Amino acid sequence: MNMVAVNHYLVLSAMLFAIGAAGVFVRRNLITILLSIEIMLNAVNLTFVAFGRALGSVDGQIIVFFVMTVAAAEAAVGLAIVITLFRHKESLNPDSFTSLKW
Amino acid sequence: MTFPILSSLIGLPVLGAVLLLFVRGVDEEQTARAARQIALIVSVLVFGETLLLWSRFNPASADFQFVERYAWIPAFGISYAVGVDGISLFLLALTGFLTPIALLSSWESVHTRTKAFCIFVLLLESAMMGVFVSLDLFLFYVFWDAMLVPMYFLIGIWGYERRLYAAIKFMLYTMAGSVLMLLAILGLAILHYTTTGSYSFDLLKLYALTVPRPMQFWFFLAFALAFAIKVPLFPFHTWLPDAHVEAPTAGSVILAGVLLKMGTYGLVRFAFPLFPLAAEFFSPALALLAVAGIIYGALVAMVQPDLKKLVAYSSVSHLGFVVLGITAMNMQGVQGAVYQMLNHGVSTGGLFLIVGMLSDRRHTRLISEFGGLKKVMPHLVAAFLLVTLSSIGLPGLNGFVGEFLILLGAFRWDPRMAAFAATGVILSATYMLWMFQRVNYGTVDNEKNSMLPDLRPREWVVIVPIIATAILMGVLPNLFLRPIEPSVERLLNQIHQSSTTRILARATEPSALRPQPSPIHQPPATSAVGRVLPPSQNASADRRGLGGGGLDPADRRVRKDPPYSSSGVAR
Amino acid sequence: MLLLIPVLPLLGFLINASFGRRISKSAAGAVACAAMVASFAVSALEVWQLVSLTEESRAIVNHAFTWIASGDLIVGLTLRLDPLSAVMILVVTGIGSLIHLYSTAYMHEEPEAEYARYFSYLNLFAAFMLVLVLGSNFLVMFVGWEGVGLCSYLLIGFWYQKKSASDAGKKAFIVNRIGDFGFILGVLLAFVRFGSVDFQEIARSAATLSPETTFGTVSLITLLLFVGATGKSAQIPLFVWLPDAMEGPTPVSALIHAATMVTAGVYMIGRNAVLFSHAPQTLAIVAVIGAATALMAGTIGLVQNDIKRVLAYSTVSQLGYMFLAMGVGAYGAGIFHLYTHAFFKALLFLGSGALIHALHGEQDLRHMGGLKKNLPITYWTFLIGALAIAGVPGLAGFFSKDEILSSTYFSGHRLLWAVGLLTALLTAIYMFRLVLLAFWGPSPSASAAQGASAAQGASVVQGDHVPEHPAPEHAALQHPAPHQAPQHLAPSTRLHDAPPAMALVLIVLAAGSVLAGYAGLGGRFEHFLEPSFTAQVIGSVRLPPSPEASASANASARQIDGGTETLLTVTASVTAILGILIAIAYFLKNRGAADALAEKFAGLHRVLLNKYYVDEVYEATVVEPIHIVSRDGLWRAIDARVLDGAVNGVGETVGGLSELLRHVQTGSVRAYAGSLFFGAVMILGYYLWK
Amino acid sequence: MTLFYVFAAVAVGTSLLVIAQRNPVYSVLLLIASFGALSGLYVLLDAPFVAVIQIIVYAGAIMVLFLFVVMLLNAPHEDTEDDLRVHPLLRPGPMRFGAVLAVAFAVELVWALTKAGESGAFPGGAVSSVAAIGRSLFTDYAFPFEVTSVLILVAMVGAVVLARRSGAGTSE
Amino acid sequence: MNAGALNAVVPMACVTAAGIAAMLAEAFREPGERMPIAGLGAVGLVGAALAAVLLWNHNASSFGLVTADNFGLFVTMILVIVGVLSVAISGPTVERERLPAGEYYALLLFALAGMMLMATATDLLVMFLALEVLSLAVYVLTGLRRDSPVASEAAFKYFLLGAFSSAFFLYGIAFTYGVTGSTHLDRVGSLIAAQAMAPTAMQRLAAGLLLVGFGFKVSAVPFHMWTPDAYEGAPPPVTGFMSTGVKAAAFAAFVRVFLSAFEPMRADWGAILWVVAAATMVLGTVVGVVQSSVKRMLAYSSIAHGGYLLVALLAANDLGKGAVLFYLLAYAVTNLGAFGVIGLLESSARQSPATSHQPPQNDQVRDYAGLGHTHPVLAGLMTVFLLSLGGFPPMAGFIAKWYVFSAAMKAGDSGLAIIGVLTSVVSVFFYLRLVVMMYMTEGERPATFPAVPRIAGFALVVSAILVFYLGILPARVLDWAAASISTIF
Repeated sequence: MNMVAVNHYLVLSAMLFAIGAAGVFVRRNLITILLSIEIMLNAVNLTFVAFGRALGSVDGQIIVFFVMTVAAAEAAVGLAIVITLFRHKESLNPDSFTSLKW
Repeated sequence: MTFPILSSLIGLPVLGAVLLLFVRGVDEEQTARAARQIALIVSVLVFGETLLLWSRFNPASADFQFVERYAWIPAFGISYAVGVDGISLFLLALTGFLTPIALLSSWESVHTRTKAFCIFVLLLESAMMGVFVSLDLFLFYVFWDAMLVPMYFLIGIWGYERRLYAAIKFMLYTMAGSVLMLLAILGLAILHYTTTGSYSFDLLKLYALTVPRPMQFWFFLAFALAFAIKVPLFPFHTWLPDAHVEAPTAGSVILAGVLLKMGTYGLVRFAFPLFPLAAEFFSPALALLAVAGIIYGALVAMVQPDLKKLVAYSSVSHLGFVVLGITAMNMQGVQGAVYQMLNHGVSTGGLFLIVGMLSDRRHTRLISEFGGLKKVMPHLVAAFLLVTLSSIGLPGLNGFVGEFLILLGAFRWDPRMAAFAATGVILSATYMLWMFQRVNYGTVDNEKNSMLPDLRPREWVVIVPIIATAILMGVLPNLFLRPIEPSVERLLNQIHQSSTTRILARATEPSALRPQPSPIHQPPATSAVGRVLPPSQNASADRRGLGGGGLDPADRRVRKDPPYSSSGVAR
Repeated sequence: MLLLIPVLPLLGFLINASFGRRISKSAAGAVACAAMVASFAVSALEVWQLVSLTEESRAIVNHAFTWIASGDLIVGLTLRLDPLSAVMILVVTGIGSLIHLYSTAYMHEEPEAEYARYFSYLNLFAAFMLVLVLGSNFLVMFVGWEGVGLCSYLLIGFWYQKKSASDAGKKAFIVNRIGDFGFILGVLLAFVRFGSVDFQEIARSAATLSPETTFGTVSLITLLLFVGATGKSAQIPLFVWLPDAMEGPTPVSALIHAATMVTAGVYMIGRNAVLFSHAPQTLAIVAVIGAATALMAGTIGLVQNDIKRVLAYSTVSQLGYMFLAMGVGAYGAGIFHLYTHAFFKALLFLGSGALIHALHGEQDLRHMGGLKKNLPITYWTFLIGALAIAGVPGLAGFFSKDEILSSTYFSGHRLLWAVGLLTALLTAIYMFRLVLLAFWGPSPSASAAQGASAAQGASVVQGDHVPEHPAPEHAALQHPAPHQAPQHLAPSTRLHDAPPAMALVLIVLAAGSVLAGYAGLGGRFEHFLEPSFTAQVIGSVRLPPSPEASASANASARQIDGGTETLLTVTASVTAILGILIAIAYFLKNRGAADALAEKFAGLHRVLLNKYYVDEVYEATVVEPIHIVSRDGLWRAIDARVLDGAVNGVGETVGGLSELLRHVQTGSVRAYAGSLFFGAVMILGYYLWK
Repeated sequence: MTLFYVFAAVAVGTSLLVIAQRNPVYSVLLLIASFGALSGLYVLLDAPFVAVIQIIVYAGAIMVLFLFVVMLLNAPHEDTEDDLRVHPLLRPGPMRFGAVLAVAFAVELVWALTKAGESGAFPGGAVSSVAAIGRSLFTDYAFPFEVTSVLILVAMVGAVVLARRSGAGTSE
Repeated sequence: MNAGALNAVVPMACVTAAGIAAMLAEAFREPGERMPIAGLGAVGLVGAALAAVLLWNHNASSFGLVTADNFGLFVTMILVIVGVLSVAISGPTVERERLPAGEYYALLLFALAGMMLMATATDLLVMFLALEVLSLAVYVLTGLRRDSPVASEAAFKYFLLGAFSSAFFLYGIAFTYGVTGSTHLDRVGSLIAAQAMAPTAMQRLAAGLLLVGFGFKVSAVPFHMWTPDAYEGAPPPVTGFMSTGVKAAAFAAFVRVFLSAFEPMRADWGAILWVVAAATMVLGTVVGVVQSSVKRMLAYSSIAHGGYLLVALLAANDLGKGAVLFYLLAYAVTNLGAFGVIGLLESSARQSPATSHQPPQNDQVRDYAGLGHTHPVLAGLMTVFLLSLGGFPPMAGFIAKWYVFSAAMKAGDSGLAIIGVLTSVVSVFFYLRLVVMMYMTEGERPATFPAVPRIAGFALVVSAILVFYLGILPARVLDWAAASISTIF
């Protein structure tokens, strides 16, 4: 019934992963960068599910469940850090935080 | 269980240093005084122990004596193995001898952080002792590296103006050389593992190892680099003038007197016997560098305006002799080299002491600042003269015996090397006497020099032992040479046997075994290319001190095997 | 017992060196003299013993202890007395004692500490010299060899506050070291070749060889040894130090730089006669160098104005004679001349010392004259010395010179003989120029002030005869007004002849200069020495001397042709007398002629006055270049720039790289992520490409 | 089949728009759309449970959190005037470099994945019942499940500690 | 499931429990009441240590996901030491910076639990979760000085890059799962071994992406760039903690994954790691040379030390694995000591807005001038730690480096060994710069350093003693290290 091969899903997830990775670079907004990382995690989730389906096991789906937990935790901590950061400089531009260098 | 005398040589200074940590007087001054006295007592005790060691040393035996061996890191075959043979015996005594003198020499000139100073000197002594008694390569390396730290502090804290530069240069330069040696040591241990199934850093076991030829070359280079920097062999010497000049007197004395010997000692103890084939291959190049160093050091010393620098460059020149003797790899060469190590320790140590006395008085080391000192300080100048003469190798004083033996050894190997090296005899007289003249003769032109005090009692105590030793070693060299000889003999046997057997094993054509008379005035080629693979016994026979070049073969009588080539101590 | 001979002076040295400052001058002098005299006594005793031995076993060996033993090199501190060293120790201790005695008076104006120092050095010298001649092997000899060099250095630079003196001392030492360079190499080669450094063993080994027809190992050994001899005995090309050595006190010049130390080279060749006999090529070189040195030094001596320098060049010249003798194989003749020369040259130097002493430091001949009346003892003894050295028949120099010349002639080196003869002529001329200028003619006291200023002027122009300042002058140096020296020449100053100690010595030496030559009558001297020039006895078995060696050794003894022999003797005598006459003609009768001659050959005169510019040439070709290359080339360029630059360069490179790389760390988190991502892309790229 | 492409196109398109947006609010909303498309894909992959929690947890909870923070911070639009002050390496050039890297990365992955010629088709029996997942989660994966509790605890503590108002969090 | 099945997780359970207890203690604390919260942590850590000792040689396994083999237990012990020392040296900083003590210690303990889990996990998923636990905790610890913009920036950078790299790591797990159908290292290993001859592209992707993830955690070049910034911004005890603890956990997992599961593919990743290791050593030391901030300098030094560990890992022989363990231990003791000294010296960094861009005081190398006079003991301890880091005998650092280079030599990789020894010479330069400052330079101003609290001082002395112990009598520890690797590889 489903004629789409695993590879298609994998390619799709690869593209999503790359888009997420690119997002870290092209945007100068901390929130968007965090979102990009969420895209990357989702791309990985897709891979897991696709592999799980291909392997005929539930492990893939369960791993996705854990990944989502991790993503949530990361988001929580990340956003908290963004908030503290914002309090110091009223800016969400990552490039305005460069006092640590060299 | 007998008293572990060698361990106590290492341990006693450390104990002294630890004791010093807890010395605390009412005020700075009292602390300093107590620290000095304790350190002096400890170092004198250590010296006494070295003398005891000497008296109990069996001079007829070639083997390591007073050996102590405890497993340290058994999984890697690392043991705490110490022992002493004729080669190291006197280096220990020298270390023990110079340390109290160095301490005394700084009795008044070091007035800041005296306690720390004493601690570092004692730690340094311990490490130096360790280097000379180690029979385990790992242990050796530990002491070798550990010794850098106290020396670094001695230069860096109590040195002169550019002390930081000098200290760091000393440290990094020496380290850079020695780390590669560490790798070579590791390589040896691993080779031992692959051939026997167990790791070992034990020198005697590694001696017995057959190291493949290419490996020998790399390992030898690594060892030789480390030692060449330490010696220092031209052109690796540039750390030395800086370190010498900037170090406090005690530092210079120990640096020149003992530390430099570690390089040459390393060559004799490790680099050559461990890698005989490579040693054979590289020794002409080393000798060339040594000879270059003899001449170069002397020439550069000649034009130095700074007394300490002059002495430092003279060290380059003198140590060149030592290396030359070692590369000759025959009895006189090596024995002379060992002897010259001691001489240099005494003479150059003495020179640094004298220079230290002058700079303590005048706070300058520039030759041009002095002049006419003989009028002002006749005793000091007399001492200066004797030390100078000892340094330039006047017969009857210590320097001559070593230099002559080295030249003889080198001459038997390659007369041309000896001829060039002998020019050092001329040059050393030139620069030393010129310096001596400018400092001590003439009229007192500089007002500041006119009221300088002559030798103080403490300085008498410092300089008299040096001079007495110089004379003793010049008049009764056999006292020292006799215990050295069996060990050198064993060493030479080891090197030549292993290289000869391997050469024989490799040489398949019978022609290679036929001894070929060397043509008159045509010594065996000494260029690296020419001596790549000495194909015949002839070449190795030459190395055994049978007199290579310049001789017609008619007179077989004197070319019969010298005693040390026929029967050796079975290992 | 033999050991006592050098040890006694050594004891003297130790006493004076340790306590010299605390004892009186007379005590110090007494100690030194006593040590020497005792040594002389022991020497005499030992020699007496030696002579009483049979001719075959005439050697006394005293092995003290094994000095150096390393493998097959075993060197004992062994002293050996044989005829050759017997002659030498007698000369050294005998003349040495006399000069010690002389010095007690000569150096009397020195302060106590300096006085003791002087005598301690002198004693030390004697000790080393005795070690040199008694040493039975090269190394022990070398101890003495270098030791006397050291003492020479110390004594030349005795007045260390004077730069010229300390310069001269240093120069002497360094030039000697150049010779030692050859000497050591020679010893090394000898050891490698013969397996020993012992003279006897080497001689025995060498005796079995046939002389080298081509330049072989033995030739090389001997040549290298000879290089050492040229240094010690001031031969071409290493003679330059000896004239400068006159900076030392005059007795030192007499002892070290005339009678004993400088002859060490000759002695060394004599000691190794067997070896040298096997190297005819080297012998030829020795002879040529000797003759050339003799001639050259004679020509220079002709025009020098400093009395001590004339004597110094004369010494060089006479040493050349000795080498000529050695070179033609007439070892006995050479040693004979050494022995006679010791007397008359010591006499001449001490005489000149008395002269200088009397004149309070004046050494310039041009400011002397007419002194024979004021200084009769000095004059007469000096005259005897001059006659002796000139080779006037009946005096010591005649016998030995005649031996040398005839040996040279008979050895077939006719040209060398001619040169020798010419040198003899020159010797007579310059010696009598000296005598005449100093003791005859008008006294310059009337124009002393002018003379002083002229001396200054001359020194500026010629730079070679700066008035030297021996003892009295030196004493003045230590007082506030050092530069008033010329005033001592004021006419009011009383001239007084040598004090008794000095006079006595002069007289003894004068007697010696007359009589010493008779020891050689009938070849007795050579015959006595002969065993030393052949491979020696071991026990009672005597190796046959190699025919060539004995042939050359006996060359002079054998009466090849009695007529020719006589003719040669006559020629030599005539030459000596001719020389004296020429000197009288030019320097007594017609001084203007001499000056005119100098004018006429102004160029030559200048060259001679400046000693062929040898010092200048050495300075320009060796000393300066080495100095410049060392300072600007090796030290400042190679050491500081290249080698140290490379070392520091490594550090700087690391530092620079560090500075460069740290700026990659921009602080921007996106750049950091970029780095991470880049790493990921590269890793995957590598993986997939692979 | 078609659905796959539709969902895929939506996912890629919205994701691209997420990173193309200057306004973070739009980005968040677009990302929710993207997650919806993913959820559809999960359904296609016989993973309805994941599809549901994707909507509930991800889109519903996490994204709302984001939105909340955006609102809280009154997130400004990306400011461009900062560009002038920053280091040359941070100018658009490096940004493009990042994009290029991303493209390269995608190309590498896609090349590797397509080259790997593994069986394209999915095997038959899909195990996707919630019961199976639940059973597995609380037996085989019980321990990881417990670990996540610590994880969440840490995140909670961390978020609280960090985001607390200044001065309130001191030990006093 | 019997009770024994839980054995393997007991150490981390102890630590977690301690963390929770610390949190609760803080929550129920009356304002102003002093409470030994750090002591609670210490108790938990001691419990973990006891558990580890009891589990030694038992090879206990829980859930099939966590295996308390000797390897893991050795790392656990290292982590316990790291934990104890970190707790001990944290006191002054926590007090001075007025950090929330309960949360601070709780997070520290949670991070430790995560690290222990990471070291003992035999399943990639668990490993990932553990990684996240420790990472999140450390991110927060880094940014705990909320009023310091520098700390927030550091936390943010660390977090962002960490999350970014986690994605790569996770993606790697995904491919591993896809290739092998499991996240269990055993099964992954056996499947990869079956295809070792011709690894598929996906296998390679998996290995490569995992390398990126680990590379980040061990701060290998070019994944290192967060390190200096995060280390500089974090409070010194935290820096010490993460430079040692995180590194230990990450390397343990790294070794476990790459030397067991992915071992068959070593030919592939070996070459990559070679370059990475070389670059890491070189860059870490070279850039360290010009640093003027002490913490930053030690951060670069930490990068370099990561490089040496990579060398050991790359050698992949018995020596290499043992070397990793020993090195981690030696480095942990030494570096924590150094950061302890720094923490004691760093004066309050509370800044007014005007000075908010200034780095913390007493962090510059020149601030240490004259320390040898004013605080001889602290300076002496610091010297010991620095010399150990530089690899001088007879200190732990020397033995550690020696072990690493033996491994490399045994593996025939003299190239890396040469780079390693040469860079360690260069590194000596910058360690010595600090020594020069302390002893050979006079301070411009009278250095005012706070007094040393007893516990922290004691911890430093203990560290120094350990440094010497490991340097002089390493045999026993070396044997343990060797024994612990033999159980799993």
